[in-house]
Amino acid sequence: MVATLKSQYGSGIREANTYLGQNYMVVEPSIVSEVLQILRDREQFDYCVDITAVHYPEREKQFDVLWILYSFPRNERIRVKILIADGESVPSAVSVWATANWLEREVFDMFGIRFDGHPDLKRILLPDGWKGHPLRKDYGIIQQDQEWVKANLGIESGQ
Amino acid sequence: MQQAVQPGMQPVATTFFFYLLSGLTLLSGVFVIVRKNPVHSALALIFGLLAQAGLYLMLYAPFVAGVQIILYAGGIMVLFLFVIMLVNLERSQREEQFNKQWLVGLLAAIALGGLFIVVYVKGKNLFPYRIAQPVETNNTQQIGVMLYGQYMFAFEIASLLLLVAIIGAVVMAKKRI
Amino acid sequence: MLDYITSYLSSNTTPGQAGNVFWATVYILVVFGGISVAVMAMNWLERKALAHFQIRLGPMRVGPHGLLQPIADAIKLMTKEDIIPAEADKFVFWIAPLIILCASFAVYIVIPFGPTHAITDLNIGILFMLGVSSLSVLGIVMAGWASNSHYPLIGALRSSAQMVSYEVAMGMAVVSAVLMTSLHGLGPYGVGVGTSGTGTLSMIGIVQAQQEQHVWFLFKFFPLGFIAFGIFAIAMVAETNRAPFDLPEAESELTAGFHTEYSGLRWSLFMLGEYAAMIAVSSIAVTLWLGGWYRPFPNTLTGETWDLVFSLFPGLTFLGLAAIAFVGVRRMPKHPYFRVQTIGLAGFGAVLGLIGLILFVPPVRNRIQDIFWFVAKVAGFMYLYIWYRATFPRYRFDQLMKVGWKVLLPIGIGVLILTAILGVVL
Amino acid sequence: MPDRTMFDLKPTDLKPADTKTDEATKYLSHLELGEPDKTFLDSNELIINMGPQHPATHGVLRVILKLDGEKVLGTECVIGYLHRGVEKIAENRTYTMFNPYVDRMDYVAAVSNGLGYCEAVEKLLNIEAPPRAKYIRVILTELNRLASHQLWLGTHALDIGAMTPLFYTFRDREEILKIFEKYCGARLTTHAFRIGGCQYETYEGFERDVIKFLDFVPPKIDEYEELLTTNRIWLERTKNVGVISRADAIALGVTGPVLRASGVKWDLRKAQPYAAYSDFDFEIPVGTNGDTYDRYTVRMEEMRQSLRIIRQAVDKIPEGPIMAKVPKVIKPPVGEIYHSIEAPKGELGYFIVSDGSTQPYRVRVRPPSFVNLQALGIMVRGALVADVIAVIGTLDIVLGEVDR
Repeated sequence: MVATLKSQYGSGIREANTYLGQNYMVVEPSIVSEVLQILRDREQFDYCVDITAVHYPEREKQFDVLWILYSFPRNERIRVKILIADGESVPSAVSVWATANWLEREVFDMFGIRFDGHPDLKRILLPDGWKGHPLRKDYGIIQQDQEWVKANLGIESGQ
Repeated sequence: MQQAVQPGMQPVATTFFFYLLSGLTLLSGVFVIVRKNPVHSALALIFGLLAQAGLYLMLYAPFVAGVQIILYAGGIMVLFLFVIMLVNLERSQREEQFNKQWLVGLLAAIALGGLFIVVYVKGKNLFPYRIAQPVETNNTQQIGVMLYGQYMFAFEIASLLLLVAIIGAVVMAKKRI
Repeated sequence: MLDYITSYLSSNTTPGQAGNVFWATVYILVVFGGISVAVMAMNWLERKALAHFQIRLGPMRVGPHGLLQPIADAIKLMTKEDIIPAEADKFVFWIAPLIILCASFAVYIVIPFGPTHAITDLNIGILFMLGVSSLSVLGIVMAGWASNSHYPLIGALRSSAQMVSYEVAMGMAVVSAVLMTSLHGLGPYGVGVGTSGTGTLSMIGIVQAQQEQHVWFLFKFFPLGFIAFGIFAIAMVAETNRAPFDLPEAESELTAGFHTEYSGLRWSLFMLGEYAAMIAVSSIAVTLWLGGWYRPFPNTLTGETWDLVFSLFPGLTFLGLAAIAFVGVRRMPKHPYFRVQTIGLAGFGAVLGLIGLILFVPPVRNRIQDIFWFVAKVAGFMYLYIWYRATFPRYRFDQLMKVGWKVLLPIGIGVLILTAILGVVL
Repeated sequence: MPDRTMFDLKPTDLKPADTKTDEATKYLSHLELGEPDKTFLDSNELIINMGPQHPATHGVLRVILKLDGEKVLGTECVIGYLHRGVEKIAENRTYTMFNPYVDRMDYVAAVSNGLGYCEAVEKLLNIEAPPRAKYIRVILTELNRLASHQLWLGTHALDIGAMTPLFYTFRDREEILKIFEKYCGARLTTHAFRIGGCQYETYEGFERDVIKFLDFVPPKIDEYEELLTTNRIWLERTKNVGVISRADAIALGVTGPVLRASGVKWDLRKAQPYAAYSDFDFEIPVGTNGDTYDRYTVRMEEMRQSLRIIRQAVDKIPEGPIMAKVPKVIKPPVGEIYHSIEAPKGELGYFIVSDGSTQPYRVRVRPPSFVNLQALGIMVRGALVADVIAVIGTLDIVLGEVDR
């Protein structure tokens, strides 16, 4: 399966191997939407288990965005990973899997990665007016958005 | 007043009740007009109708009293209240209703009163002067027999008319025809 | 004055008929007092029975086995603050519970507890009952409107729509029962056009018709009477917003329906009205289909011995209750804290035993006979209400209307037509 | 004098405390809402706020409903009221210290959360729990699944109006919680497992209690069935309510009983067996048309299957150590893995990235309730308000897991 993809995109597929029995693929951000489309249609990965991101502040491509996919017919899992810099946006996978809607909203809420093409990209867990994206490494563990807390809850935040 | 014991009503202090009930009817009639809030006037109307049912009982017509309560107070007035509550009465539209033409109203009332008095005086013999006699047989059965016996035809037409009304209502409220 | 009072005692007609104002007021007070006590007892029974259905104990703390719980509730409701919402319509808000209360209590004027034990015997008994029960819809609509907020208004509209539609089904069932009164054959299928050829609307007349025909209307033309009774039973549950049809105060959707904004005494008026309506409607079902105040099998098991046996029933039931109370006393834990409760329960048991004994005294026994049988049958219905509440989930509003209009009404009309045909043909 | 009636309320003039309507309309603006049916007397639609503290929303979930009279045009779920930032905390705790946090997410099925996390870290460390530990883990997880389904049944039936099942289910659930309490001291958030196996040896009466429980429960489950399965009103309230087709279910990533009720025969315990599930045989109940009634029957059948598993596990439990050789300080090699188990609500996944230090670099939890709740919008469009409550109940969501 990896061979066919490699033949089609050549350098687009950076790396594809398995770690502890779980195969994953690192892909160029530019071609990620077609790869996802192909994976779903041709390779029958019809269930998008999860979309998440990891933040590596020291690298210049700061964010890893991951799609964890599973195929019912083949009972197989695969992880597609792309590396993007801060501020770059990622093509949204809502057209491919409907479940991506809330998952991408959460990644945006927590990391600030914009997904273009997403029908309604706004915060899902944190209140709308909240400033800052908590799961970034530079966001302190006890840090809170002081103004929002003062404005809406009218209390001096505990921290 | 004779103390005839018979299956129907037993007259008890009729005069007092008569004046009480007719007074109540008049009072609620006035209230219907005077009240600003439509719901209050509907309630007054209901109260008036119930008082009228009492009057029918006085005339030994229990069936008509029962029907009066069911149909008027129970059925029609509930729909009145439904309509009043659901249809959104703009505040403004309700204000102008009390245009201040007391004078014209008074004149009309006097004319109408005069007319009544004239009719009453002229046709004295038309109104039989005797206290309503308790009906011998059971009044409800009589009505039943008459309704389905002699006036069968009229009864059928009336039911047809109602059917038409029901279908009309359904068509109006039906969402997708 | 005195002979005016005693004269009534000889004439065996209802006080209303005999035009005796004094006895009529006495009866009214007795019936209304009795109903309020019955409502309190019903409240206790409902909480305990519902609890035992759900493998829990129910109120145990206030008085032995929670016997004083209804009183405690009543006091709590009296003393609670009576809030009237800000923009609410004072007059309509104040009068709504009264209308419901009057409507449900007015039905008792017509209900016959015995051949002479009814406040009056209107010859349009059933018609009056149907009319007055439709008045309580007004109360509900006004309560919803006066609370001036979304949810009560929606709740009120829903429950009034429900009551109006189930009244129609109830009317059909009642008419088919009244139709049976005009027949005069003996036994379930016997029929013969009697002298007057027309039935009666008066409740006492209906019960006597069942007596003359030696059959409860429940078993008249076997399936028909039963189906009509079934329709009435379902419609009456819906009429009082209970059990599977308690949609208006469905907590999960519209918080608490039309009496959301009420509190304290006013709210308890609603509850009083609801329970009174429940007792009223089930006593009408008993009068129409289960042979009012007659003991079971009055005609087949006649004769002196049977009369004696059946007449012992009231005394036996009260003695049975006393026995249960004493079993409770013995099983009460010996801890000093429970001493007051054991004494209370023992006293209550003694009172019940005493009543049981009194009921064995012959003169009392004959007089109490018919009232006891009537109340026993109504109590059976009350238990049914609680049973429904424990088992059935709630209907959705459109399903509720569907059952009302598309199921009960056609069957009701069908039964009516069939009864008429059978009455003429047989 | 209340001069406006309910239907003429334009969204703007609702009392602010009632609904933050401008905010609500902003929420709903993007949804492609069905147009209210144009009737002869057109009633405009109404925005109702099934607020965070509504009696039937299983915790702090706010659903904004756009209604046309009784029909639901569109819904918007506002969540996040119970967000505690578990994933952020994970990055500042060592692997073992984070273990108790995992129980607090889906507090109804805490044992399976713990199992998922411990197995994920074991996979990262490339170590294997000893067989006896695996069997104990399977027994406790299946007991927990039973308890979670019982709690679901009780509250679901209560929402639809049947009061009695709640008390039956909670009485039986009490037995399970007793066993947990005897084993690991806690009833709900048990923290029963450790990385590498189980912390405690089973207390000496453990098998006897579990067997006694296995004989005690089956007639009880029949009791629930007796009350509900053939209850006409229950059927009417659940048949083809909140239907979700097979294709929609897969597209929406719905998992667990909700997916199986739509006809997808997929259960992680069979598809990718973990923790000794391969040694037991049990069926996977599957529904046909994916409505609330099918989800009910699927979950009831799952309760019975869990009992079968526990019985086999108790019979074949091997002797031996209960804790694998785990280094004192857990420092997994650099790398990332994704491991998921079949929690009572659906597929619960852990994506752990380790950078070689004692603290995980990133822990991503894939919560089944969060994803299942997304399907609420599709299931409820065009239904009535009463059905919204039934559907929230049948999705079996726990807000602790949705908000993390």
